[in-house]
Amino acid sequence: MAILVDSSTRLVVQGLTGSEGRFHGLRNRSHGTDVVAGVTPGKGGQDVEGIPIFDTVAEAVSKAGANTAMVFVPAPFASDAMYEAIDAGIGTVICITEGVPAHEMLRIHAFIAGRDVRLIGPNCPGALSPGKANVGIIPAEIFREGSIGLVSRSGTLTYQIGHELTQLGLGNSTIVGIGGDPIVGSSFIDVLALFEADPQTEYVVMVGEIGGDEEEKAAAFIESAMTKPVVAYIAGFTAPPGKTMGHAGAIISGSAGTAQAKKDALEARGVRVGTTPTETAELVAELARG
Amino acid sequence: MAILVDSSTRLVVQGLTGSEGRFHGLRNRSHGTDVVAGVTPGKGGQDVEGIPIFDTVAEAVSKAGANTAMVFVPAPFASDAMYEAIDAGIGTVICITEGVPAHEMLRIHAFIAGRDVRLIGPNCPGALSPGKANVGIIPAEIFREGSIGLVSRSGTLTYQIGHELTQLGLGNSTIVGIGGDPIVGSSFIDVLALFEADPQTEYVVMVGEIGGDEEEKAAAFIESAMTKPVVAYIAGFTAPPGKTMGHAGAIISGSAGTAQAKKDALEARGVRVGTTPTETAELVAELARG
Amino acid sequence: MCARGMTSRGGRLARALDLHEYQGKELFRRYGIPVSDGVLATSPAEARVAAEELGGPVVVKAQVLIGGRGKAGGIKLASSPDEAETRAGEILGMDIRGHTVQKLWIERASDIAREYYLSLTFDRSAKQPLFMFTTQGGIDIEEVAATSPDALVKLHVDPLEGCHPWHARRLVYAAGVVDPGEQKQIAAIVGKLYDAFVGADAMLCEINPLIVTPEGEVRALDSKFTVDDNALFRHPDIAEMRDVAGADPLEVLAREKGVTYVKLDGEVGVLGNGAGLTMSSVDVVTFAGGRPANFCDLGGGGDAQGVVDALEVITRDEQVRSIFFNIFGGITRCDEVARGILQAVGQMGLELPIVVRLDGTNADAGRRILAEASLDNLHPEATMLDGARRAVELAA
Amino acid sequence: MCARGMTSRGGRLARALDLHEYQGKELFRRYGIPVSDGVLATSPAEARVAAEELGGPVVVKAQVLIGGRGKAGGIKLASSPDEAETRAGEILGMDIRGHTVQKLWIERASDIAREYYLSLTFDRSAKQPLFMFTTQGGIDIEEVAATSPDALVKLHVDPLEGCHPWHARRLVYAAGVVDPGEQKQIAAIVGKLYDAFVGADAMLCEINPLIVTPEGEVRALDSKFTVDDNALFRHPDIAEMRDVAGADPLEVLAREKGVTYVKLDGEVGVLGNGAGLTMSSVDVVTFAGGRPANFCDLGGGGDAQGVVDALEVITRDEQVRSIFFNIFGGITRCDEVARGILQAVGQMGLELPIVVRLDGTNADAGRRILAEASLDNLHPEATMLDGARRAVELAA
Repeated sequence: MAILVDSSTRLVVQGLTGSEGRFHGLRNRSHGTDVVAGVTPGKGGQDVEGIPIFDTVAEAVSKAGANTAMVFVPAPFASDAMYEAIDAGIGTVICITEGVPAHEMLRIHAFIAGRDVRLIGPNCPGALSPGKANVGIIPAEIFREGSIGLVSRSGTLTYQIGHELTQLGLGNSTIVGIGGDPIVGSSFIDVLALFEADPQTEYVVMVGEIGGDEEEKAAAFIESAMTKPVVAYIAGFTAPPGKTMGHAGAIISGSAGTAQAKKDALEARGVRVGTTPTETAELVAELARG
Repeated sequence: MAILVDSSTRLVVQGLTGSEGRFHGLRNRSHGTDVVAGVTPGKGGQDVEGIPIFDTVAEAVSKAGANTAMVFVPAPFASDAMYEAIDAGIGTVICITEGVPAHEMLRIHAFIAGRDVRLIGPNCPGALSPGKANVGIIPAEIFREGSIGLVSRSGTLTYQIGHELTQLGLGNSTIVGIGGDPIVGSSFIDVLALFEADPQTEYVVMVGEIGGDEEEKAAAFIESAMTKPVVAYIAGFTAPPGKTMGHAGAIISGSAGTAQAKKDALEARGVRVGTTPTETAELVAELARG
Repeated sequence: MCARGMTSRGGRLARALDLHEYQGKELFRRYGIPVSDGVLATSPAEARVAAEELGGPVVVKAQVLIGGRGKAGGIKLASSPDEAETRAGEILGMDIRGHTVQKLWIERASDIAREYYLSLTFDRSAKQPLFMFTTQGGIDIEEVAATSPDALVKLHVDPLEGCHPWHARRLVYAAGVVDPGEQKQIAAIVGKLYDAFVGADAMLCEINPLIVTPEGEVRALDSKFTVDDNALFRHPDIAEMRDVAGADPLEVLAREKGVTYVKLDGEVGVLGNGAGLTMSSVDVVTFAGGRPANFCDLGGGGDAQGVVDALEVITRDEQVRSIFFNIFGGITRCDEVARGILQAVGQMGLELPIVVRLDGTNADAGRRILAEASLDNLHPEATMLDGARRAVELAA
Repeated sequence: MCARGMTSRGGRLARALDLHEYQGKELFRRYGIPVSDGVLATSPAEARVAAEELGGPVVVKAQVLIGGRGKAGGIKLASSPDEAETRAGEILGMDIRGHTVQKLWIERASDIAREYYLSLTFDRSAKQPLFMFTTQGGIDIEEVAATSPDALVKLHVDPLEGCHPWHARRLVYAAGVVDPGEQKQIAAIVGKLYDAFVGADAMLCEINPLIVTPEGEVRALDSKFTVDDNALFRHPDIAEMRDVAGADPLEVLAREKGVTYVKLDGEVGVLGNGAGLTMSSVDVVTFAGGRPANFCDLGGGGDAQGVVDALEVITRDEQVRSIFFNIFGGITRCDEVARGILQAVGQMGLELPIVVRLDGTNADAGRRILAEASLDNLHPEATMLDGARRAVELAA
């Protein structure tokens, strides 16, 4: 099973002919991902090492059966690419591009509400289901297949924790980087719900950071809606307190946004929280050992 | 039962202090409608013959328990009033105002998609469930309670047909004028589905007009999704053929838009169509007599 | 009668403002859509001056709100100011399917390598704007739709998402535009057409043909631009574009009086309240063997003065032999209508037979008022069907 | 360190451009929000000229990107140009919570009858803009939220619906503004604030206080305006407002070099790739008993030159006694990082101990490169935890 990406993923890479798109698209393919198409306007008819290029996502859907899109186009064009993928009927859109204006994401988020599409990112490392499919820039070689779902706002910190899990002989169902931008397509809660419903996933690790109140919301969700054990890690314990978004920000979230506040909120709901990546991996190992 | 408006309706009238709003609001109340509030910005605290006036719909909801809104404000302010009612959590919004720009209705229609709200109108006579509630400008005195659902794009033509039914001793569950503007909140199909689900309704009369292809779409819906018999009337049989919206219009709808084309489409799906209001009422009477 | 005018909007007829080619192009220009230079002329002399100003060959184009100008001889090339003057003289005053040519658009002639078609309109069913684009432009687009449906690319725009670059790409690639320069120019025009459509509250923006010159430049060679009447309150500049001179004088009078009126060809004047009921009244008069002289809708209000105004419009048509008043009161009060009828008959000295059917709000009072007046030419009837029949008899 | 700078955006730190009061007011003015007239001054003499130009009493306001200016004595009334010059002399150069005052905003003094609060910001959870409005303005709004939550009206705006007049009405009526003139002015300001928020890609637009003068005029007396860094590419004019002079010189250097750097107070320089990993590295150094000297994120790429630049920034801080390099290669290739370290050490003659932990993409190659160089001050470690501990030891 796994979530978001698996052996049924038929990937179209928007921006496959760019240098980064090409590098990671081919790397994803070499990890077993079924990369069925690339989209670059004006380059329809070409190919990238056998992967056909189309001018539009609609063509990639109708002619190559794409069901998942990875957006690798520059930030000023990324929201257009997301809309194009959504309107073409793509079910899972994963936007790697960083630097997408937040107001554009606000509108896209409102636009997809009620539509049958899942958006991951932007500014995220993507999703990897070891042994099945990798969509994004997560280095697949440091992960192994297993029963632990991993969801994170961070990129390299995710690799770090995955690596620590691997060192302890543990593997992952799916690793999902949701991105740390103010407005992202899917939140912790969205991904936790997917893990809860996924038969392969037995435990979940959630990797949060200071700022915002997504971890606090996730804590409430875990208590009310999850049966699977969750272990959390929060980065930024030693960051001095300060304002996140002026006074208004703190009032909105009703949270200090500090790592300690997040840890407290999670522990109050029965979620164990590691203070270092190493400790976090050990907590998971304890659970896994029973 | 009945649909849209009934004895559970708690109506707020947006624009109750205007002359038309007052006239029809009070008339609706005299027909038994539970008119719980009016909204006129700046007149909060006043009352109209005992009906409290609030500054905002949100107040009418929180303080008077309004669940249905009737919009009676001038056209340039009508879409704002509709958004206000929708955002305040009103479940049924009935916009009587005529002259609302079509582009505003396009946006509102897209906005309510997926939201739990039903919008009737604009530029419509409203909805009347005889003996229960009347929201709008339909003259309640010419209708009687019964088992016939009536849905129409027209105003006075609806009264004519309702009157003819009454003359034949037949009554109505609910009479709904959906409005004839290019973009309305609820289409024939939306209302037909409500009648299909309503236990009180045994037969349905649909009153259409030349132009567009809503009647043709309704015909397909009736065949595929309705068990209750439907009789239709189409106005405009003798209108000469012509363009509805330039060439583009005809291409879009794939329909000539003529009354005859609509009649043919309906009859092909087993719907009997009267050529005059009188004949239409007689067709219903035949059905009702078994 | 144009059936477009007969599409009801619930209470009243749907009205949209059709703009002349030159007016639509003015709006195109405002929104950055490339058009050819041109000058308006209302006389052969003006056409000559315009051609001199523009320099080089020009096209003299009749400005009428009806299709088929070209086939009817309303569009002609002129290679010199002399010739422009001559052609203008030929076209001015010409009758094109019932429309008299009163204005000409003198435009710099364009060399045409290719003709495309681009439009943006309301899809009433989908409740979304719809782009249509094909490289088979210049001809009747309904024919393209019928004979090569695959060549006509259709694409909806979610009004909340708005028009994005991908919409334009989808149109040009799906239609098979291959030249990158054309792709780029058309993509820009797609975005600007959407801006114009939304910005001007249009119901239809059509460019046919959208031409490509031998130099690869893309331009709108014609325009069909229709604006939502309901939104004119925020576009006073566009509202002023209404061509009153080119319209039927009775319809202009009706508009001034605030009455919705469409002239037909028969003898029975038909007056109702509400578009649907009036349309139905026209039908019933026809089914009763009569020929309706008009469609006249009092609208939602219908006070005494409105009735007087409507009767004034209807009776200006000398073909009218009888009048059928079909009123079902809702907002409209039948006593007011009755008073209006008496007032009009008194003021105008009307002798035409008037059949009156009143029902709904204050119907009894209305009937009483008419009965008390006991005028010879007033014929009350109890039902719509009987009223129509009687009016037909009286017109015979 | 400002924790705002420590909010990661996945790959890199969230950066938003905070504008000075005078810059925010310039944007307010552009969008039609009423503000008082004022002039920027950077010397007492300029302050005098400004006060003369403005006429009458003025307020001399320190322009620093930190709250609490008033309490710190950074805002003073001056009744004459003389006094303005004196006050300016007092305020310029003042240190307000770590920020040195380099600019003054000399503004015409306002009589104040009432002080309100109005803001529009991102609600990250709801993923919608959020208005907050209260008639209890002028003071710390967090206190209002804590002590009289009902007085603070909150209202989300659906970004696709946009801001409509009803939003403004809801705010003013729910907050209990009773004067119709105020209601009208505030309603207009609400709409314009939304325009400014969307138009300038703001993350926060705050007016505290929004004043009512004794004459009933409503004006923004202060501004807090924060713009999304990611959107600056389409606002070059706003991008130019960035106050480089007022910022930490190391952070300015880092920005020039394209490195994300936040100065801290300790001795262990911390350098990672990715904001989350770097933040975690700072934590681990602290838990290992050390004090981090900085947060420095190489970012997603991390080529050799980027490593050199980052080391240049870090080592400018003379408190630094050891450096912890914590790299988990993804896009970043560890061999490139290793090459960058060697290059920097060579170019800069670095003698500080550098602990290097490499994992992920090309980690073996990177470790080999470092081992072959066999420099005395390079200390490879296999894990993040061991690396942090070693760096702490070496700084002791």
